[in-house]
Amino acid sequence: MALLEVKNLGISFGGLRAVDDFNITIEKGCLYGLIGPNGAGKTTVFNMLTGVYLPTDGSILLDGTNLVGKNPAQICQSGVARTFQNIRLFGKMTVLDNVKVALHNEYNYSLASGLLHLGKYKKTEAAMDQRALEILDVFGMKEYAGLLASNLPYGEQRKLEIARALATNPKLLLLDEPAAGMNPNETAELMDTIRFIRNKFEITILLIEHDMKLVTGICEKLTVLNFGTELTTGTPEVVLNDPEVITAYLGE
Amino acid sequence: MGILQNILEQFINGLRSGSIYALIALGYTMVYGIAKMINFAHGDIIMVGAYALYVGLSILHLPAILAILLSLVVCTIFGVVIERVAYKPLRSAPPLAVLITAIGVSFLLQSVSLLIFGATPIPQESIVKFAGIKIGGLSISGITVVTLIVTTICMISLTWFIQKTKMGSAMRAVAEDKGAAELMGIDVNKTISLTFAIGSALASIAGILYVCQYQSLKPTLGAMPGIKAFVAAVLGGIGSVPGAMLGGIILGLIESLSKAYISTELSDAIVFGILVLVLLIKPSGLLGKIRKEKV
Amino acid sequence: MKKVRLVALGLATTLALASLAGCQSKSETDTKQGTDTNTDTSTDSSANAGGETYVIGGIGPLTGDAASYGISVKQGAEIAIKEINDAGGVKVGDKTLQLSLKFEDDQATPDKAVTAYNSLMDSKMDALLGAVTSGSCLAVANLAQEDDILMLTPSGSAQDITKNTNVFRLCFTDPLQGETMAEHMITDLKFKNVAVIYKNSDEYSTGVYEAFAKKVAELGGTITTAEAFADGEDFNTQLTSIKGTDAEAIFAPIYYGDASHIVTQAADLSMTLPFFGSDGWDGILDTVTDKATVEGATFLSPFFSGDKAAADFVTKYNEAYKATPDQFAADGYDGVYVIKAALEKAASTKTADLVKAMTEISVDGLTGEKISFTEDGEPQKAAKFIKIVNGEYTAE
Amino acid sequence: MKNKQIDKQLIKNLAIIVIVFAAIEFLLYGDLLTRQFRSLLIPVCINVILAVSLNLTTGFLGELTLGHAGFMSVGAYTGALVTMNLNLPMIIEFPIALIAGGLVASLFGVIIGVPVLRLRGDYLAIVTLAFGEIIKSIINSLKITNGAMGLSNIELHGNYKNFGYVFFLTVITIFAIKNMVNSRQGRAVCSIRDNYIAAEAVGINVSKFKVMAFVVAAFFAGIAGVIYGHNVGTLKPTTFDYNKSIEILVIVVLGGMGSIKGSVIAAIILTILPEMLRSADEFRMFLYAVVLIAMMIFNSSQIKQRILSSDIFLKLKKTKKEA
Repeated sequence: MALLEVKNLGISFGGLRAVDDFNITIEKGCLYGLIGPNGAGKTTVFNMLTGVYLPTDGSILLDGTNLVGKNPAQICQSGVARTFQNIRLFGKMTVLDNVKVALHNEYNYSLASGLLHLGKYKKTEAAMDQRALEILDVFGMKEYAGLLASNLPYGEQRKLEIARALATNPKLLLLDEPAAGMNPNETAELMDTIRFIRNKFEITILLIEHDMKLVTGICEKLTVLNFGTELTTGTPEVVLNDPEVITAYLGE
Repeated sequence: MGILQNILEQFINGLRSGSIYALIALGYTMVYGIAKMINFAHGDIIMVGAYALYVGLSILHLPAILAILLSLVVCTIFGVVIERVAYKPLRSAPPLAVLITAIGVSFLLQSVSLLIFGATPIPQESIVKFAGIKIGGLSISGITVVTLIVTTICMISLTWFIQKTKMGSAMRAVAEDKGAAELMGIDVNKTISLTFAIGSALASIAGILYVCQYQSLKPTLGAMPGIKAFVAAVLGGIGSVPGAMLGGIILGLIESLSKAYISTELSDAIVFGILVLVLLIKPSGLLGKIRKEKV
Repeated sequence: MKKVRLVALGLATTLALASLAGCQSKSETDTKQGTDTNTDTSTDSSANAGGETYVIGGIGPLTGDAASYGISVKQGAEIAIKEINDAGGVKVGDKTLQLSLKFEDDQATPDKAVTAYNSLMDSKMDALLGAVTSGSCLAVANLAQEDDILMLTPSGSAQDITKNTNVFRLCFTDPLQGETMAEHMITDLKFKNVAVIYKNSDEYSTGVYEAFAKKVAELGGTITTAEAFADGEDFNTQLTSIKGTDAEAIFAPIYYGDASHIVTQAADLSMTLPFFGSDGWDGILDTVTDKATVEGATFLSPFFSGDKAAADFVTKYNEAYKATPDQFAADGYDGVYVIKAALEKAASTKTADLVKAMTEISVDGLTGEKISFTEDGEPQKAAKFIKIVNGEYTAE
Repeated sequence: MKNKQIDKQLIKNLAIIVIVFAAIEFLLYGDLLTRQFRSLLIPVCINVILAVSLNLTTGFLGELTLGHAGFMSVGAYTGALVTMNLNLPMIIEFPIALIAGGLVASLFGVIIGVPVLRLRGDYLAIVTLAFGEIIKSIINSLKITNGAMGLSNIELHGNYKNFGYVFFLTVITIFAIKNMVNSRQGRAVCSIRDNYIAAEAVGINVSKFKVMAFVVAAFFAGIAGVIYGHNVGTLKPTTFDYNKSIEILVIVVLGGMGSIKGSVIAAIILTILPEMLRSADEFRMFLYAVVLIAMMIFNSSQIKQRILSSDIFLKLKKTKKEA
């Protein structure tokens, strides 16, 4: 069974049909790319998948359970995590705390022990610290743990966002333009990391990206979106040689 | 006297206080809309305007028109100077820091006026000599009519100024994005000064009409109307000029009608309760635009 | 870095304050040393009262919305102190004392009144003339008892203030005013239906109103409507509501600031009902723009600035402060003279003697002739009805 | 290793607390304090509690709150009514009053939590202001609170004679809020402040933690109210108007949003400062206003300086590296 099954997904803003009849099926463990020209509605799809927008019609099934109508926090708890196109870190918190916020639902203790630092507090916090540092280590960011997130360099901020998303222990990870603003070296490094986390954490990844080198380098399957509708779906070689796709990108 | 007439009279009472709230709310909303700060000292600029009128009329014995001019000029200067000295150094500071500074300015103005004029209320005759209109058994006092007209004129010309003039579009640009406006060659400092100048001039008009309506002055006179007008501006949708007018009038009406027909003791609770309800149903006020954050 | 600076600033402030406070009390004691012939070693105030000056403390609002009341009391008291000192001081037993006034601001809030009181204790206060407002009086009354200090409130009118034996008051209580006015309106003037406007956020106004309402009902009258207000200057709604009833008169137990708005707006609404007020109305002629609007209004007041007896005080007050004194000023003035009389009668500065003397004295003051006090701390003096006739206060 | 560090910090903090407490008790029992100072001890503690708790909603949750005095008044009245009606020894009835005051205030925290879910920023600020005014207006017209005349003769369980007790409560409050900020609940609250969309996206139930912040803050404000009532001995509704809320907000902002240490220091300074200015009489308010404005401007210019110095710092670092 596919991990994610999206059927006939559509949304209208006022009279404008932003996304229409969008279908996508992602198998477990797949590294899937969602591409398309600017304004095609890629981020809108992400927003519907994560509950930021409520779709006007269609269904989203994750492992067989419907996600439509759940709020973002609930969707995250059912196993979908994401990063943002415009980075959204908790800027006034440390790098470590950014990750620990994402561990919130996995490690629990009551408000009373939070206020008094008694009971399960010490043990749980220690476990959280350890887990968070483990995740940071994957991204080679362990040394930054004590820094404020807003003081990180740009590339590190993008990586932290991915680390934070991973910390929620997702089945499906949505990456919104992970390589935006990175130089070729950084992008190459990022590609390795993405592949690595897919294997290490056994997750499925759906990403939006404009950098074709990254897309062709790591994606196993692609869907192209244009003017809110699906243009084509297939392997990178097939899709990128499709004349319709080339027209959509380059214009008539 | 019939019940209907009583209701109508209470309605007019509501218009009377509501139109003053509306006028003050205009200034609030204008400064908020453009400089993005809640100018808590706005109510005290009204007080400055009221005292300036009093000085002009009763101490310098100026003719009414010159006293009005004096009040306008004094308030405008106060507005600009306060902005330059107290708010400008904080332009990059968090909004709350500016808010607290505004509260400091409010204390400052009150205490200075207390030092100069004392705490005892000073009586000041109205300069509106218009007797009012009578429709059947109903009478609407002159000052109510004048206040309503002046408020409407202010609202219309303010809307016109912001929408149609070059300075107005500069203001809108600054409101949208200070950085971008600067890159487009707009002098942000000048524009914000102008905003404060206009906002304070509006406060001065409110102060003048306030004196004419209530005929007495004290250093804290601006505090309560200031808060009420702030509520009115939020009710109408802060940042919206017609919203401020609407919010002010509605606030006045609710206040008057709830005092008259529900309970004078609980009228404050009712007014604020309705405000909370309106915001729950329409979180950005009656005419405010919802700004949803782009994800 | 910043935090360190903040801490340093905090420490510096604290130190500066401590040294200030230290200096103050030191110099205070210096002036008193040597002249202290009293052998009483108890820690109460009388221990250092044998010196040259007798410190009267005052507490009242000097800033904030109620500032004018506190300022009036302070200024009235200052005039009395000057008169007494110029005349050579107060003869207590075989000593002659100079009086001095130390007046602290409480912004009419109880918590500030407590710190004001303690600050006065640091200044070696011997007797307290205050507080001006009821809430503050209630907050300091127990402290004054603990410290064994004579407390005389010039204007705190809430019933409970005087329950301690060392506390006296110069003004009428709220209930007394309400009852007196009810009798005057229903029994003397034969009104049947009256309307009330009162300030429900104010303990004084509410206190007078409640007693008034009770008495009116007892006397067979009707209160057509009781309109409350909490704040603000707009009374049109309340007045319009009153207009809709068959009230023959309006009773407004409030202060003159609010009252001036009410009478002005009533005139605007072409209302001709006669107004009746409590002692807070004194001073209203100076705060209305058109004296015709208050014509015929009657209020209760112990003080009448038009009295011959007051002429000298009014002139002095006018010279010093460029204003006509109101009842609060007269209360402050009388308060000082009452304390002086008690000191002379007791021939001692011990609080127990003073408290005893308080019930034995009789003072001819501005707020009443032959003012005396009961053991409960209440004043015995005649109330005056003041009516505004031809734009002047007239004693009825 | 990290745990050891935390423990060290804890021991240091405890040491500071014990020293401060011992010093004040010494001054108090040695009769070395002036009366004015003595009467300021409790107000300082009350303001510290208020400021630290307001910091939770304003500094850590990031929502401007103008109705903190409302929670305080609810606590004050509840506490006062408890001790006035229970004629038990202080040692029993005062804790009951404190808990009751805190709980009822936090109940109001839940009520105000409802609009908090839908509103943000200035709109929320005005709703909290409205909420405070509604509470004041209702207390003013209720029989049980004795309306405008208020309550008087409340037993003075919270005055300087019981300073140890109040000091203990203050320390508890500071620790509780500080602990909360360093717990999963506190991190959730801070993440909402920094970016509520991202907070939602990592599975934080934003509504729950917003309300939780208000409830916890209200609880401690309620406790501060109970102490207030039992220190002054009288209560009237007008004490808890929006000016009181602003007064607390000023402390929080001046101390630095999200800085508990700052709140404590600012609460001490701003409680003592107006009293220091007593001798200035009519000029006191004027001076207070000038000092307030100057401090705000100075604070932000210091931030500027810090950015400047950090630039130099960076350059220095760079040159070092190059060398």
